[in-house]
Amino acid sequence: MGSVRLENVTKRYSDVTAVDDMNITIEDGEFVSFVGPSGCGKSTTLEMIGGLTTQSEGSVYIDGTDVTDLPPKDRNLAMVFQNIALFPHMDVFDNMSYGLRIRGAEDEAIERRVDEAVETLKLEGMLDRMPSELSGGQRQRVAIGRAIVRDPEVFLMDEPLANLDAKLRVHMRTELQRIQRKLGVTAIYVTHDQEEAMTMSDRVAIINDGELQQIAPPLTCYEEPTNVFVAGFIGSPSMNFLEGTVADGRFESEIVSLDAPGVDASTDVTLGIRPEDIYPVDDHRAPATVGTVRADVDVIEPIGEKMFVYLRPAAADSPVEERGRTERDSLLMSVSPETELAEDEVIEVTFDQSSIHLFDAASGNALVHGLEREPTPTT
Amino acid sequence: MGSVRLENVTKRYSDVTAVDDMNITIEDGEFVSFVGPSGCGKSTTLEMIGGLTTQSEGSVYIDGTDVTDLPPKDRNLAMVFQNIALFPHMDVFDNMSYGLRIRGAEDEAIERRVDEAVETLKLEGMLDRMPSELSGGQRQRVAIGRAIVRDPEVFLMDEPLANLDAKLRVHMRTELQRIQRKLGVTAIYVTHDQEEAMTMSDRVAIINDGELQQIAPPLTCYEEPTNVFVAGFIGSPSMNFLEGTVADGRFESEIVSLDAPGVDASTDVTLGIRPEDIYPVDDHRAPATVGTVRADVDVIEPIGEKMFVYLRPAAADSPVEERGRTERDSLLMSVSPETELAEDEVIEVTFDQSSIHLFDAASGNALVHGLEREPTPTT
Amino acid sequence: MSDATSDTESVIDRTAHRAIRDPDTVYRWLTYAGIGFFLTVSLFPFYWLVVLALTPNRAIADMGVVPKGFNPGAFLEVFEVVPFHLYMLNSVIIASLSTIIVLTVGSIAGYVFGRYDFPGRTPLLLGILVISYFPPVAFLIPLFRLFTGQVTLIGLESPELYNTPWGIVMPLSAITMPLIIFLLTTFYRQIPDGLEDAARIEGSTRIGALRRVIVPLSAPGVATAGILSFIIVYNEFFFSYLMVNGTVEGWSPVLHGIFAFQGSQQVAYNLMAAASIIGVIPMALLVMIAQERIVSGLTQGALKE
Amino acid sequence: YGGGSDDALQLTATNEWRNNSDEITQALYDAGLSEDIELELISGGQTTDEMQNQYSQWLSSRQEKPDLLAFDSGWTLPFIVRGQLQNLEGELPSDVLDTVHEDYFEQSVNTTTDSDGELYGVPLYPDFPTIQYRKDLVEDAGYDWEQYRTDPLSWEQFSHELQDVYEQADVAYGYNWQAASEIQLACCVFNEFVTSWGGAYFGNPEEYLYGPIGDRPVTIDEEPVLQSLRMARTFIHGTDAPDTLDEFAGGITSEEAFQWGLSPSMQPFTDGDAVALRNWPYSININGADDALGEDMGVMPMPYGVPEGEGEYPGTGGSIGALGGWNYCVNPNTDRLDDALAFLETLTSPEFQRANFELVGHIPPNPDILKDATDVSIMGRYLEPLSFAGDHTMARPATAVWSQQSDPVAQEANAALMGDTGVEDAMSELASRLTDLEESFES
Amino acid sequence: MSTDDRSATITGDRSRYRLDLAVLDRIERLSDTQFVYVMLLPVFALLGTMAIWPLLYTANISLHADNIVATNPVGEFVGLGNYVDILTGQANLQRPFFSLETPFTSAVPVTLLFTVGAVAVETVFGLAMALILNKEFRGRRWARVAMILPWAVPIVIQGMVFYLMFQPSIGFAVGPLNELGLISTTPLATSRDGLLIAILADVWKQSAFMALLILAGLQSIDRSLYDVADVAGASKLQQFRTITFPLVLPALLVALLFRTIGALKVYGLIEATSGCNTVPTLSCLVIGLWNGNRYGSAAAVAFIIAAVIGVLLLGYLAQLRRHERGEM
Ligand SMILES: Nc1ncnc2c1ncn2[C@@H]1O[C@H](COP(=O)(O)OP(=O)(O)OP(=O)(O)O)[C@@H](O)[C@H]1O
Ligand SMILES: Nc1ncnc2c1ncn2[C@@H]1O[C@H](COP(=O)(O)OP(=O)(O)OP(=O)(O)O)[C@@H](O)[C@H]1O
Ligand SMILES: [Mg+2]
Ligand SMILES: [Mg+2]
Repeated sequence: MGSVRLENVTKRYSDVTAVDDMNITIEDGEFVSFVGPSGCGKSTTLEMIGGLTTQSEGSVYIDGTDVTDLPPKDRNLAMVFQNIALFPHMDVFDNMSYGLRIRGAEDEAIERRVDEAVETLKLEGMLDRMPSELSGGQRQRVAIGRAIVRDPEVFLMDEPLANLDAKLRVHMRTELQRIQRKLGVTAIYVTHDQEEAMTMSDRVAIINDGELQQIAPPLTCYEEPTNVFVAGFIGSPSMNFLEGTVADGRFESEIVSLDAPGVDASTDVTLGIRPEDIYPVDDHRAPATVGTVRADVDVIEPIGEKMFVYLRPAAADSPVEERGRTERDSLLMSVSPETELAEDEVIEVTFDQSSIHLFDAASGNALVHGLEREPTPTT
Repeated sequence: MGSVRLENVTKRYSDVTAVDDMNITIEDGEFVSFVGPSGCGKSTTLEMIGGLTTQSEGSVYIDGTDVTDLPPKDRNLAMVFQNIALFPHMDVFDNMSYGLRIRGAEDEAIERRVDEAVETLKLEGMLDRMPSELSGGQRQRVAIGRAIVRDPEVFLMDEPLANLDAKLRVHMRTELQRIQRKLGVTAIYVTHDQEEAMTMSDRVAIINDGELQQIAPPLTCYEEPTNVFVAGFIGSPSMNFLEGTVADGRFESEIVSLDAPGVDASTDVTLGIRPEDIYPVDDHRAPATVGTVRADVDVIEPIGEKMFVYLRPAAADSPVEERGRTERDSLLMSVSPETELAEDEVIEVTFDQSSIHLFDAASGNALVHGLEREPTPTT
Repeated sequence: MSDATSDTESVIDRTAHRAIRDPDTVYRWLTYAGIGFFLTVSLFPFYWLVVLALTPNRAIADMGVVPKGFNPGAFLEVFEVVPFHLYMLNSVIIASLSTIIVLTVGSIAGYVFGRYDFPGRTPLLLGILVISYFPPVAFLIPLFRLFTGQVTLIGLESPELYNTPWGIVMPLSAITMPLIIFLLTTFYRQIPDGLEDAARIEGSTRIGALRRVIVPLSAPGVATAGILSFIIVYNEFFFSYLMVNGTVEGWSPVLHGIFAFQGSQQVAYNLMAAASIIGVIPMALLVMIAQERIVSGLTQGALKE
Repeated sequence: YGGGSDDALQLTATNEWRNNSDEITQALYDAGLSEDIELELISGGQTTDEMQNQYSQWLSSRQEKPDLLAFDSGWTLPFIVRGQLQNLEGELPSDVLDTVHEDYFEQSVNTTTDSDGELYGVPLYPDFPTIQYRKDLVEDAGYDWEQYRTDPLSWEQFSHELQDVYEQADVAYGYNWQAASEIQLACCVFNEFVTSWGGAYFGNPEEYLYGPIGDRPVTIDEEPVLQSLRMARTFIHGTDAPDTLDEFAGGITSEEAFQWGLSPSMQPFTDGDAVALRNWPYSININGADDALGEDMGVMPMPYGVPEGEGEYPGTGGSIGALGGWNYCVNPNTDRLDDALAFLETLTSPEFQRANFELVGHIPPNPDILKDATDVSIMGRYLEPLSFAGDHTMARPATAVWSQQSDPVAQEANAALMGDTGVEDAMSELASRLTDLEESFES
Repeated sequence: MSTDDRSATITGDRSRYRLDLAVLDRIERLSDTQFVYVMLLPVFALLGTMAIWPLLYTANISLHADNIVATNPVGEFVGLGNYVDILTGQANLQRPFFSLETPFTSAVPVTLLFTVGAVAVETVFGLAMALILNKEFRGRRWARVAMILPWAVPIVIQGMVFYLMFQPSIGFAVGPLNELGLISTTPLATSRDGLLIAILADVWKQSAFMALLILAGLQSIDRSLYDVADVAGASKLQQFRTITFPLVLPALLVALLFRTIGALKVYGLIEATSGCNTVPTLSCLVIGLWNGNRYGSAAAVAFIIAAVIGVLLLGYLAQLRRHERGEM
């Protein structure tokens, strides 16, 4: 009943192309997250699905029908707006029940559904407050409430949890998922929080500059990003990238060289490795690794359950001190907080072989994810 | 020059006490984050420091002076508002340069500082857009820009990064810290994102229900929470709690019993253990552990670099199946994604001895953090 | 003596000092001064009306600022000489009808002009504005013929609206319309898009969103527009004068009632003044009620970006 | 909805009538109007201008109601010319027609007949000003103006005696009249000055008063006119100012007269604060009332500039009061013609005229009836001067173009009086403006 | 809102929903442009019959000669003759249309002086009043009523009040003001003073109109913007300049626009105080001609007034457009 399809959808503002030739098919009942950098076109895409903005080109299908000419009210969607957009002249109850009242629901049904939502959203006792008397997070929850009291075919949610604290967020995540499952509605969810995208979604759509980069289940995006952008965008802290070349099954860069069997490209490539896939060479927990980088420990940042280590790699041929520190040529390693390290110590680290990604440097597209385990032994 | 002190500050709205007898001293140049559940009074506290809301009781001191009667403009603060509040009739440049222009800065200086901020905020090319032509995240960045172009004594930031994606967030964090250090200003930062609070702050203030719970350096809050609330609030996913009693140096609960030497209470207590401090008994990476819980694997949630395992512990005396699943009596364990587990498998887990927290069940206050290593060997 | 001087000096000094240190005090005093000034200016002529009303007509000469004589009976005489209350009732009905029409039609137009950009928007808006350029008499001849059934449109004789409220209501609605449309256009323009979007997603039609969200949110504008059109119609001279025959039964408005005290040679100034004071009462009530709406329409800080 | 009950005869009425509608209606019935004819009195408008507009709307849109219209004698004629009124010849019984044509004040009847002398309306009452004065003050100063009740004195004598009285008395104002730039000045006050000095707006009034437009002389810049203005200026500015006459006494009229209409000029007199006042009969009723001046007020005809018969044109010179008044005309679209005619017939009855005089002070249009009305309170005291004044009136030149001409007349006369422009300049300017208007509306 | 109200709204709404379902649905499916034009239908219907058709009719009359003697006051077709006559000064008007020699007694200068004088003062007063009324103080409700009330006074009365005040034998105002040398002893008979009094009377009444419109504009400004400005260090004056003023400007411009138009058309007030002979505004000419049954000339002057207003407002509109564009 609620599949959503975008076909060649483009949205141009006078001088900006906010959404560029977007093609996405979302199955009925699926939960899809949109992620991407600020300003990449997530909200715009949502608005086009909702019928609030008319696409410049292309068509939107809901449940197989072209809805381009259908007004929002007939698309049977519920939406949580990024800017919250509570009706300032209505109290919380009226805000939440607006859609139901418009559709002429029975008083009793309205009361019941609002009560349910209030419980879910932990908004007890606020029903007769005006929006101006709420805290930021409370407003956002009311905005969510306005959407979930209804029984639409599609949920569109634009950063619905941006103002909530971790605990409430986790709670709301489960609740939203529960509601979505219970109602069996399709959900499109915009978030800047990857953890949210990862834990909640059936699939994640990564958008950049108005273009869809990848749409795939969360782990696939994490483990097999289609291109450098996705690889760098998904995962926090971000993947480390090393520029280099591949020739004769061997990857060579300024700071590391390693065997890359089975990679038949012989051009410039970018090697990607996530912080948690880098290990000190002596870490007994490390899996099969490859390559060695000698590096200077720059900054150590303990954040509770793990510890970030910023490394300044020494090029094979230049002393550590001489090299400037830029993003590209520093390495971030994530280790367990027990690891014993000191700032300015010089250590050697190595990469988890199965977690190395190689990308075509020119196009940015992925070449391989995980190097094959070859007879060549690791250092 | 920019210390901030709240003395017995209370704010009451007609029917709500938003802030309740708050006492905080923030040193000059310090970076303090306010965290706490939605609606706990963070924004209200900030507004009182800024002079936008008058406290019902108590005094606010900035730089040692009582500023209760001082209007905001004379407090020399910059503030990022949670509701963003851009001037709708000014373009981005005018919005950002507002404070400088008001204070009669030179055109040239204005240009320079705005340019700097634009670069920091990655807002290139948007200077002449109107707020209505920006995406949510872009608006938020402009709001930050409006604050950072100035050179105040105190920065007040209310969820300034709520709408930004992970990468930009990380970038902005570093930038905000850099700016704060460079200018040497005091910063008070409201966030719902613990990682942000943890990585950025010199100290974190945890607020609940208008009351200050703890103010301490991040790791202290994480490792030595003063009470159950802080313990549960800090850390994501949240700490597991088990209700039990301590008697004769032994902790007893429905699902586990373990030695707790050196704990001299003999009352009802709550045991707290973080998900990452629970290990399968056979994990070779585990540190010194204590106690064993037999549990059913309920749900496995892989999220990239780690994996959450929801466990349904079997009480020592009842079969797993019979027990309902509530928050309190389920356990969440966080393990590395390589751990081999299957849903519905029954496993045994054990707790990292040094990471067990005990709280007084009645008051919620912490009793001990980490059990002493006693001759009693672990299982 | 010199002591006193230095005293005053220091008082002035201190005041000046305080003023510089605490400009808020200055603003407050400025505000009070302003309130005083404007209240005096606004109310003095009303006081003068009271003075006139209380002075017996015969004694209205060389008037100072106090009544010459005390004749509160004028306020009753007003109703004895003519059925002034009925004229007022006519006026209120006519003004209410016009206000309803103007607000309904004008809201829709203001909404459309304020929130949509469409081909022809500017020319149309200008076209509507041009209507207000013309003195009322420019409309009078054709409208009079129309309302007296002398114009046939597509074979149908126009309805006789002369001596009915519609004879005044219709033209005045049209003439008030440009102002109201312009006013509401600016107000509707200021309402954030997001709210309308939210309402439409929730299932409102565009009209529904207009009625339930946009109109209430532009409450200050709409209330102002309402007051304006009501007062304009209530006070209008030309059509109110010429589209009815002056009888109470012929829906003549209060204007005719006031004129009843103005003979061709002798003017009952006292009764006119009394009638004016009485005639303004509905306005005062309206302003009071409507300005409440202005204030309550928006709880503070309501409009969020 | 609509204009009240359909079966009533609807007529516009003056305020005086509408304020006393029951009595007037009863008087009409008493005078023979069938009681089957129900009367509905409505307002035609408050100022005479407004009534004029209202009527032209009604009549040009062929409204059936009102059945009868009260017309200002000053602008009945244009409606007759445009054919918008019911011709009464052959409609009214001939004895009624005869009475009107023969017995009524002639000038009044002239305002409601066309160029062929056919009657289009029945005069309701004529209106002509007189001088009201403080008899007590005049006597205290040693004069007797009672003797001029039917034998007016000259402006010159009047000015000297009044100045004397004014100086001796403790009053703020001397002689009050209306010099504001309004129709009042054009139709009446200035007209009176001019005519009493033997001048005229358009040459011989007997010939040219009502046309032919464009085919008559404009004589407003002739010497008598200039003299009359100089005299009026002397009244206000005194003899030392330019364009004044030395043989007159000056400074007897306040400069305030420049913005005086009827009411403001009368107020001080009513309050006993002025020696004399030029005003219409309605004010006699007010000022002669016991709570005002009562018996202390005297009334005499307007003074003259040149003696009667010595004017430049026939009918000019001597004591002259401008003629105003109201006529009742029939809406030609009425479906109640017979009832309307019955009403008009009743208007001509002596009983009704007397009643009307008594009730609201409307002067009987039939001089005979006026003369017999001595028993009427207040007004009854002043019948002699009123009758005399009624016989010495000058109508305004109420042609179709008059409404265009009255503004320039008022403006230029006012300017000349105030001294903005010299008397001669003002009048030659006026003459050229009037000529232009005459020419552009030549019939 | 009580629960009762709430349920009433719902049921009411539901029945209406069904009734108008078809129409609303049709409307909802229109494209934006179509929708807009459908929505404008009622306005066009009303303005079409009540304003545009009459104007065309009158425009036609303006092309015909005056005819003051016939039953039909509209004479033969003369094309633009009436306009030419009026603009070249050949028409016989009550006062010259445009003459710089006698600025106080010729229509265009008098009207412009009145407009500029009155509107300028009204704008300043209106803004000040609105700012004051937007503040919180005890008795604000009553102050508002009091300040807005003058606008509710019928013009006849407004005229009467000022007429009587400046009538030396009646009111008190002339003596003192004359001694100060501000006005002559007979101000209502003097064109310059009459104009001044008319401006004064207009300011008294119409400042409230300005205030009301501006006040409504002030009320809809988002309060949190002031918080931002407060923190940014803006003084009250700066806040006014950078936030309040630009944000009420649209409302203020609308008020200014309509006051300007209103002032350019002033008639009743003049008639009720000094009279059209003393202060001959443009509308006085129209009414004078109309009263004289000179329909053709009256209509022509009316259209010339409209043209004058149009020309004067071009500048204003350019300003408005600039502002709007800035806002988009
Ligand atoms: N004007 C008001 N009237 C009544 N209650 C208010 C008002 N403003 C805030 N509150 C209440 O005060 C409490 C604290 O609000 P505050 O905005 O400080 O919360 P917060 O900590 O910033 O929350 P969040 O993270 O959701 O923004 C909330 O419960 C809120 O509902
Ligand atoms: N009305 C408009 N006029 C011009 N450009 C616009 C307009 N609305 C949006 N844009 C631009 O279109 C792009 C996409 O905007 P959109 O709101 O979809 O971003 P987003 O992905 O939701 O970003 P965020 O995460 O910051 O909310 C942005 O660069 C924005 O600046
Ligand atoms: Mg967005
Ligand atoms: Mg907050």
